[in-house]
Amino acid sequence: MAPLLELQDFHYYYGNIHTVKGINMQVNEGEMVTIIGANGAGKTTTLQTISGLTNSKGVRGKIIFDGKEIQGFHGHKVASLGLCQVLEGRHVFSKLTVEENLLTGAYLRKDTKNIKEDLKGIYKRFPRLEERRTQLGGTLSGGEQQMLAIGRALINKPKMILLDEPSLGLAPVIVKEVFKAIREINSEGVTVLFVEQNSKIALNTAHRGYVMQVGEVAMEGFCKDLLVDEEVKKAYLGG
Amino acid sequence: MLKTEGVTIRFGGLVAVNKVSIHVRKGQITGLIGPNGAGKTTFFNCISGVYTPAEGSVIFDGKHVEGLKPHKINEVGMARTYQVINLFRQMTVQENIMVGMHTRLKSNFWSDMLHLPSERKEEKFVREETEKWMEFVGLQDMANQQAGSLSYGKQRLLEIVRGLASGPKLILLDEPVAGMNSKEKEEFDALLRRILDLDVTILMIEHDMKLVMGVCDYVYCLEHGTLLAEGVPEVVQNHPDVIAAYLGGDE
Amino acid sequence: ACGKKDDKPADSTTKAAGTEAGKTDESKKEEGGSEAASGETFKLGAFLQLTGNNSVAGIESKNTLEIMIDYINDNGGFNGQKIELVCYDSQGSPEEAVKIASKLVQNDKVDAIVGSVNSSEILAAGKTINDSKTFMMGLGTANTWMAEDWPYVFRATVNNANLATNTVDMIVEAGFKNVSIFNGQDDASLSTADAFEKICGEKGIEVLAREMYDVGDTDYSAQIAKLIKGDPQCVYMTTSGNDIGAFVKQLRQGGYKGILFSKEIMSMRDANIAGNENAIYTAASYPYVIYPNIDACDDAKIKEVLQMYQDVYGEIPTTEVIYRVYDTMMVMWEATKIAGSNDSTAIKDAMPEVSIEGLGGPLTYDDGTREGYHTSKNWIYVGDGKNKDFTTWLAEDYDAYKSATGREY
Amino acid sequence: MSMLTQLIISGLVLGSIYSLIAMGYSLIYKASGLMTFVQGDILTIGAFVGLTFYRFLKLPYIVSVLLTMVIAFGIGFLLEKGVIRKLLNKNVMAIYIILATIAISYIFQNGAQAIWSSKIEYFPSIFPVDSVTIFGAGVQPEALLCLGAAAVCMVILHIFMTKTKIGTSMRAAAMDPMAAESCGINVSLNTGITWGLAAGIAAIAGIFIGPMYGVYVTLGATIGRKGFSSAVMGGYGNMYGAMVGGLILGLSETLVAGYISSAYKNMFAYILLIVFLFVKPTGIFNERAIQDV
Amino acid sequence: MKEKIRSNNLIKCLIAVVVALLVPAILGFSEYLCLIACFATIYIVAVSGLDVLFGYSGQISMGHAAFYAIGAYGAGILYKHLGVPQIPAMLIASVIACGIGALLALPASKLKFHFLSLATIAFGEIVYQIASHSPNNITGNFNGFFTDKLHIFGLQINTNVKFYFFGVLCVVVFLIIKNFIVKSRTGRALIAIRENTQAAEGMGVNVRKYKVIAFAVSAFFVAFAGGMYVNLVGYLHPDMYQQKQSVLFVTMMLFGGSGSLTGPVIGAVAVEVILESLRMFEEYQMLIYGILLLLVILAMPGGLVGAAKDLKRNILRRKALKQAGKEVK
Ligand SMILES: Nc1ncnc2c1ncn2[C@@H]1O[C@H](COP(=O)(O)OP(=O)(O)OP(=O)(O)O)[C@@H](O)[C@H]1O
Ligand SMILES: Nc1ncnc2c1ncn2[C@@H]1O[C@H](COP(=O)(O)OP(=O)(O)OP(=O)(O)O)[C@@H](O)[C@H]1O
Ligand SMILES: [Mg+2]
Ligand SMILES: [Mg+2]
Repeated sequence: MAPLLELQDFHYYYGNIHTVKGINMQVNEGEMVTIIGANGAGKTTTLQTISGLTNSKGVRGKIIFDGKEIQGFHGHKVASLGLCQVLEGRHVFSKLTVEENLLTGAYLRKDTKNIKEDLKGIYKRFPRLEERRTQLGGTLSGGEQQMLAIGRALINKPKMILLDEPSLGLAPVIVKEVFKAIREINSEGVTVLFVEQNSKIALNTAHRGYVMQVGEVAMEGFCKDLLVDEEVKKAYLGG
Repeated sequence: MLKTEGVTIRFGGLVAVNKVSIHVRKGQITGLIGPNGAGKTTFFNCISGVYTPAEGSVIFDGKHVEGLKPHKINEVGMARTYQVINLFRQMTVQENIMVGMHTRLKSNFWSDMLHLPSERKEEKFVREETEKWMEFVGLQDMANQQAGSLSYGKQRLLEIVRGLASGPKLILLDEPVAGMNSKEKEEFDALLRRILDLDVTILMIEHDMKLVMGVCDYVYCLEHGTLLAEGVPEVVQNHPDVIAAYLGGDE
Repeated sequence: ACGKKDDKPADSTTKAAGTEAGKTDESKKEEGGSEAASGETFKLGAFLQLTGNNSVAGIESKNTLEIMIDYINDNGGFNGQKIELVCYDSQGSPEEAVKIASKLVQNDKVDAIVGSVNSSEILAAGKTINDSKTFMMGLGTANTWMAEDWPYVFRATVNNANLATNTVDMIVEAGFKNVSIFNGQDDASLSTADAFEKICGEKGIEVLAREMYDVGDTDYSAQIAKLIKGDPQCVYMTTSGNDIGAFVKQLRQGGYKGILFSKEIMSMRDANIAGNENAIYTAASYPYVIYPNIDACDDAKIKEVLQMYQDVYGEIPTTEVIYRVYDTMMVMWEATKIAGSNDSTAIKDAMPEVSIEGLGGPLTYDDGTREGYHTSKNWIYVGDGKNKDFTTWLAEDYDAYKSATGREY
Repeated sequence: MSMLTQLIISGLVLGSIYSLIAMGYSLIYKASGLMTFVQGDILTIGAFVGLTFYRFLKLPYIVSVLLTMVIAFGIGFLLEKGVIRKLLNKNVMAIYIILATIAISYIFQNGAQAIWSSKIEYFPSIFPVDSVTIFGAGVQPEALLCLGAAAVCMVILHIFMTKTKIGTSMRAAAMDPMAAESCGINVSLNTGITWGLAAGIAAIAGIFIGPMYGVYVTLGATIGRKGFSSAVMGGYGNMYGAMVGGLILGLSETLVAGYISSAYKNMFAYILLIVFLFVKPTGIFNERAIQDV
Repeated sequence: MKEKIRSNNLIKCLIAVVVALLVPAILGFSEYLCLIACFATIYIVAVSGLDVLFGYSGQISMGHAAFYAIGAYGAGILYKHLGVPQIPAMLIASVIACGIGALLALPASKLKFHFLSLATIAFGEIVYQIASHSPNNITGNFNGFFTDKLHIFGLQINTNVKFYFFGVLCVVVFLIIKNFIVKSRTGRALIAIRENTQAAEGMGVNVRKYKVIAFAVSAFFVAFAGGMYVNLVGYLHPDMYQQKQSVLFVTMMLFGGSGSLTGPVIGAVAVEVILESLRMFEEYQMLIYGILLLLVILAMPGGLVGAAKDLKRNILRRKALKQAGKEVK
């Protein structure tokens, strides 16, 4: 089976800074894959470039999604292909209510009638959001914002969802909840690629993992193998 | 060293912090934990002068400091870092630390404008001092890089050392290891101890329980703006309310 | 629309030269032309506001200057020297005027300067020009800059303060006892209104109200409400640029039917903005008037000048600056002839002897004021772009006006 | 008729013109967080284009209005695409965008002069009567058109921005362009439309006031600035605020001129604005905090 | 190493000053070209002042023509009506402007970008209105205000060439002052405020105080430039202090590049020269200027100095790309 998302010899430059230095990566349909790695390894850059959110001038190499080359596409174009991203640091619309935030996520959908249904589905998954549906996004707590950001991506019924550090700044109990949600989403057939600093939880959640180091893929493999790898243990799992 | 008594902060109808009293002892690391939206950052903002408490008092070194402007708070000996990194992105690493030393310097506008000898002497001192701080966290090779171009972890370090450069007695750290990986967190552990060695007391918000349990001498847990539990780490960790509200059950 | 110089037919100026005005000057040309037939040119500098709020006057001035220069060059130039125009846009800014004056005098080394229509620019530039002993003729009508002690600066346009006196005489002639004043705040409008108010005091005309507006204002209803509150027998207005039409329109809408006296002549274009009916009964003292088209012009000489302009630019100008520029150039020409030299000081010294017939009456400089016009005519706008002699109108139509409006004084 | 009625009515009319311009500013701010200096000049261009269709090409009035709006929309849209978006993509300081709009304002003003000349042009009225009487005060029918248009625009724009999907997405794009893009919103197209709409409204104002004041190249310069002040007074970004701000400014101008002094009316207008900024910077409608420290 | 850089800079500065002093000779002592050079010195002082405000403390002003007016009218009136000698009159007027700037900044420094720019526009309009409707006609209102040419200690500065040397002196003094201010504790505080107000406050910077200082300093610079103007031209008119003038200051600053010593200098000179050389286009001058300005903004956001930096960076990037290309192969 062809991979749903594939990066071929992918580079990224911020001006003259070479941040991603030729990586190859595949995510198969229905899979859940994680990228781990130190700060500044280029994980966010990679995800955002896939989604078309970085300046397309710096992109080299190929990004293939669903059989289409999408490098250099605008973000909204990528989103319309069914590839949605939950941004690092949540990025909820601070002056829109929770419900408006979610509806904005459904911007691309033409089937207005079914949106109501799906909204209910989101609320069922995150009851907290339903309680706060008229509250402004900016006044939610960090965990609630993360849920909102995930919900906003899900309502677009994507084929694949990218998450950038979903556990950032969340209380342990919420981290657990969020990862439970991610697993559920994946089990419902959505392909997932996520970046995570908390390597332990990441490797325990995903099927396969990539380890990035200063712009390059240092290692890849099934999570159960990575979890026991000595080097990974030493560098990312903390003894 | 730092004591708050019944601090309350309201945003409109919302009570973000409700009658919180804590006590930070000199030479210790005190931790502040709690679920998202519990009011930890708001409480920090209140101590550091961003907000004025609606009720209650903040006592630092025996003096009431509630209601003082943030820059005054810095002058009395408290420095802080932010949950979202708040560096002067276009300034170099060195200049960031120099700004950190602002309150320790005596030169005023006139001596600056006229470039008086006293000001020149002080500038020299500033430069030497800055070197020292950069070495303290290992940033000396990046002295002339723009702060915004540093990696996330380095930015965190710079933010902390910028706070330290003002010569505080107490430093407030808001989620200092958020976004760091396990190895970096371990290194950070050591840094905290070196800060203590400088005679700087630490009050820290953190979600990483491993770090909190490892380094903190005393922990407070907030929930919905009220104090849920306090005590040495082990006590708080095993507190049933804290487990329910914050840590979650084991899987 | 203003840069039509290029597509000017080659023979247009020759045609103009063949007209009567050209012929009458033919004889004089012979005398001066024989003397200095060198290949050198006479550099005429000009600074005019060509962009911005009041630029139409500047642009039409420039157009007329070009026509007049062609005309004079075809008729021998200044003492045999061809005139060459160096013109810059002063943008209505005194600072630009200072720079341009310096550029003209020191860089371009012009032989004489024709100045701006805007008095503020002349005030700014005048000292530099006068100090450099360059002969200059201003195109503005304010009394302010001529009050400076600048012996090299002359003009062949009217002096608004004198016109204000004439206007008060018109008011007396019509039998009015009181007036309200509405003025703009550029220096020409302001100083004219000041002069008018003073003369009213002297002649026993009561000023009931005085209101003002700023450049850029479009709504005058508050001022109008105050102006007509005491129901003045007439209103005097000193507006500048494009503002007269909108003001008259709003004034009439406010219900005022009295006679309006103006610093400026009402043109067809302004009357259109005001609404033709509204513009009627606008009176002014001015040496000449503006015509809606050439056929409407009943003054042979002016007709010829307008014809020259139309031949080149396809339409007649909308402002009376064409007359100002024509008179200015004619006076300069005459002065160079009398001086027999194109040296600024010589021209200056020859000025008192200049005495020619301008488009609006005799132009003489023998009284030491450096002013050319000492007389004016009185007009009233009667619709369709026509202005009528005020005294005639008083005799023929005043009664009809009174019974139509019920305003008897 | 008392002088007060007259002043109030003319103040409202003047205010409604300011309001129309103010709404354009607010719209742009709300949808892209930017500030522009070209609204006034687009008003001028709108008046000239309308004049060209109506008087020179002799098209029916309605057709002229619609064509002008379409052209103005195009100008606004292209402006965003060709200049603003280019600069935003380069991550320039906000001030450079303002400066760019100033440069465009030079180009429009001087370009209009190059095309239509600096003469004042007469814009024939579409109404058979010159003036209608309300409460004893004479008002030009075009003025009522302005007032009506302002009210209609206000309601439509407010509903558009707060109740429709596109409106919400525009606001979202202004808050966080990257997140909006990731939601599939074509941020660039959206802001282009906003600038187009703002230009369209300004052009309408131009066509409506043409018959009242005549058309000339600096027609919009002062009105543009006053319109901006109005937007701020009402609460920058709020459509009702733009309307109310405009009316307040219009009324205070006429009342000051009527009861205090016409020499100082503009000074009063600006003092009022400064006082507003210092005392109640969020505007009458409390549109988001605009204080820095 | 550092000492070497410093002495290098010093040499560069000295060369710049020497070149500046040679300008009249280069221009062939043309009074007209020297007049333009004089205006350039005036604008350098003013724009450098504005740069302290915007380039360093990050506050925008679209109304600095107001301080220009205060400096010009103040110096003129003090000299003409009160008999204060010209140079002290300039200084006193600048101090007055400085005070007014500080008073304005007290409330204004709270405002965010767009609103600050609007408040300053309004302030500019108010000063313009006062200059044109002054009590007792003290400014001459729309009829303008005349004064004499500059004379210092009996030395007549009555030609543009002479004034130019005075102008260069002023530029040198003001640039040195500016340099001292921005390269000190005060300067760092200002930059910190520009970069991140919240963090600056947290680091003990009294944001309000420094914002006010920046405002006052810039008002002083600009007002002094106004004083230079009145003594150069000898004539004032309110129309010189409209918003157009403020915009010109901002344009010059941004054209050169803000937040640096050289940016405003280059910007002031470049814009002055461009405007002057477009003069031959007569009524199309401003149209061409507008187009040119727009093109420059589009091509080099960051001004000339920024563009130079970008160019340097681009060359580096090319190199990096080439290297990367090799590596891939
Ligand atoms: N806008 C930018 N301009 C210049 N360099 C940038 C920019 N954004 C990121 N970088 C640099 O690119 C490199 C990769 O950054 P990126 O954010 O992708 O890392 P990351 O792996 O996501 O790290 P983190 O775990 O901190 O989120 C870093 O060195 C960073 O400094
Ligand atoms: N300026 C404000 N206006 C209104 N509500 C606010 C404001 N600032 C914070 N809040 C609310 O106060 C509560 C406490 O927020 P705070 O940021 O202190 O939480 P926290 O404990 O730091 O959470 P986290 O761990 O996610 O950072 C939240 O519900 C938040 O929405
Ligand atoms: Mg990242
Ligand atoms: Mg927090």
